[in-house]
Amino acid sequence: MVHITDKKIVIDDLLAEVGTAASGALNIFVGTTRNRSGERSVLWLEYEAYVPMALKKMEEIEVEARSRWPVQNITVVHRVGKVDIGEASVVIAVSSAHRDESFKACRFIIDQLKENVPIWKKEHYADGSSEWSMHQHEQPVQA
Amino acid sequence: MVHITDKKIVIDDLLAEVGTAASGALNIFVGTTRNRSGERSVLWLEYEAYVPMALKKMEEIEVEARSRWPVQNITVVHRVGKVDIGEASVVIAVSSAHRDESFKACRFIIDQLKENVPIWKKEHYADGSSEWSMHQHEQPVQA
Amino acid sequence: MRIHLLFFASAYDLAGVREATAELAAGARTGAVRTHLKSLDPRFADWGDRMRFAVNREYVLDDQALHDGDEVAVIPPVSGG
Amino acid sequence: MRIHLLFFASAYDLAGVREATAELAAGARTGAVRTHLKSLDPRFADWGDRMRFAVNREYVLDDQALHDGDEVAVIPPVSGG
Repeated sequence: MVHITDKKIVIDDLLAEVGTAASGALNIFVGTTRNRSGERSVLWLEYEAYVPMALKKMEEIEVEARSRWPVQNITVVHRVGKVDIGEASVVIAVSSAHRDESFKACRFIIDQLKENVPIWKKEHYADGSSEWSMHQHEQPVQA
Repeated sequence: MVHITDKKIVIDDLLAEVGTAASGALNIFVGTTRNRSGERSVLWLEYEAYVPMALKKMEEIEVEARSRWPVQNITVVHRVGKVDIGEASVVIAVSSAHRDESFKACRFIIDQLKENVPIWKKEHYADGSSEWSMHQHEQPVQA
Repeated sequence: MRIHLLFFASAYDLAGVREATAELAAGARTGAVRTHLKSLDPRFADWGDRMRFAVNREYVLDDQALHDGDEVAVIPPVSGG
Repeated sequence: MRIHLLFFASAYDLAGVREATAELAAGARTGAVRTHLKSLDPRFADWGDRMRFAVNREYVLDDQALHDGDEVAVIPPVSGG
């Protein structure tokens, strides 16, 4: 299941959604907003999405992950709007019978999301200025 | 920080412990008790630990993970005593500036824990019998 | 033909609008949109190939044929996660 | 010399006690504990090398020299996680 929300992400609620009595492993990735960007002090973040396409790409990534690994439940939530420092901007939770699949599928989903889902982050700095993030992405790692 | 507890693990409490405003990534592995073991129906699980040595090995694993990857906070909690189906038996949370380290360190910790920490699981079956788990471990995967 | 343009994030900052229409010659491909944007503001060229286009919510290459009524989104380098 | 033995999980099921002491010849190594356990219950041999020993809370090989007062834990195949 994929979601885009302008509300604070409550991780416990997601775990209730993704956990099952049949799963033995659950891997969760939480992307949180940092108070530094390079040398600059960041006060808060703002996320914008091309919502219908972002949801479509997130669903495609979920389908692709399921075709690669025998996982049970997948939940992907991305925040939009203002996000305070230390809050979750994205949470991905993958349950599976064994741990290997949950790690690999979760990693695949965050890598794909950062490359291909039309969502943008704007950093608001302590000096009053702001900028859309143009950081070169980390290279996706094949686990 | 490493813990062994006979209380239900509250994931939100761990996240508060492990999250910082400086971390951008958090990877969490949750091992949950399954209702099946091979063909057998499992009613509940029981974990026993050689507590002082288990804590020592968990601490050594944390130190080793920190020497391999630049992570920020690490929390490892393992449950002992009776654990109901679907509950967490182990939770590992690793925060770091970037996602790659959090995934790799978390995976390393659960692989090492399953190989080397003196903790044992007993499965209690629907037919009234019970058995200490002797499953061959999954091979650790080098991510 | 007429296409419907969408601008997000830094592309919105350059365009000054979230939506616009553009008239393109019959048979135009996505590359023509790139040229059109550069004529609106040369800074649209700064991202080079890192500025992608989505036609009807799917990424396309510059040689993608466009059709009247297409929704063409200008996708600056994404930074979600 | 006298060592202090600890039994956990399935090793406890075989030994019937959580703790015991054992008298070993001076200069005995951990392998002597393996032999001692087999004499108590031959099923201790079933796990082969998968049954490990920890001396003073550290895994050791069978050629580890033991000392009077050592805490020797019998570690059946672990299954935490």
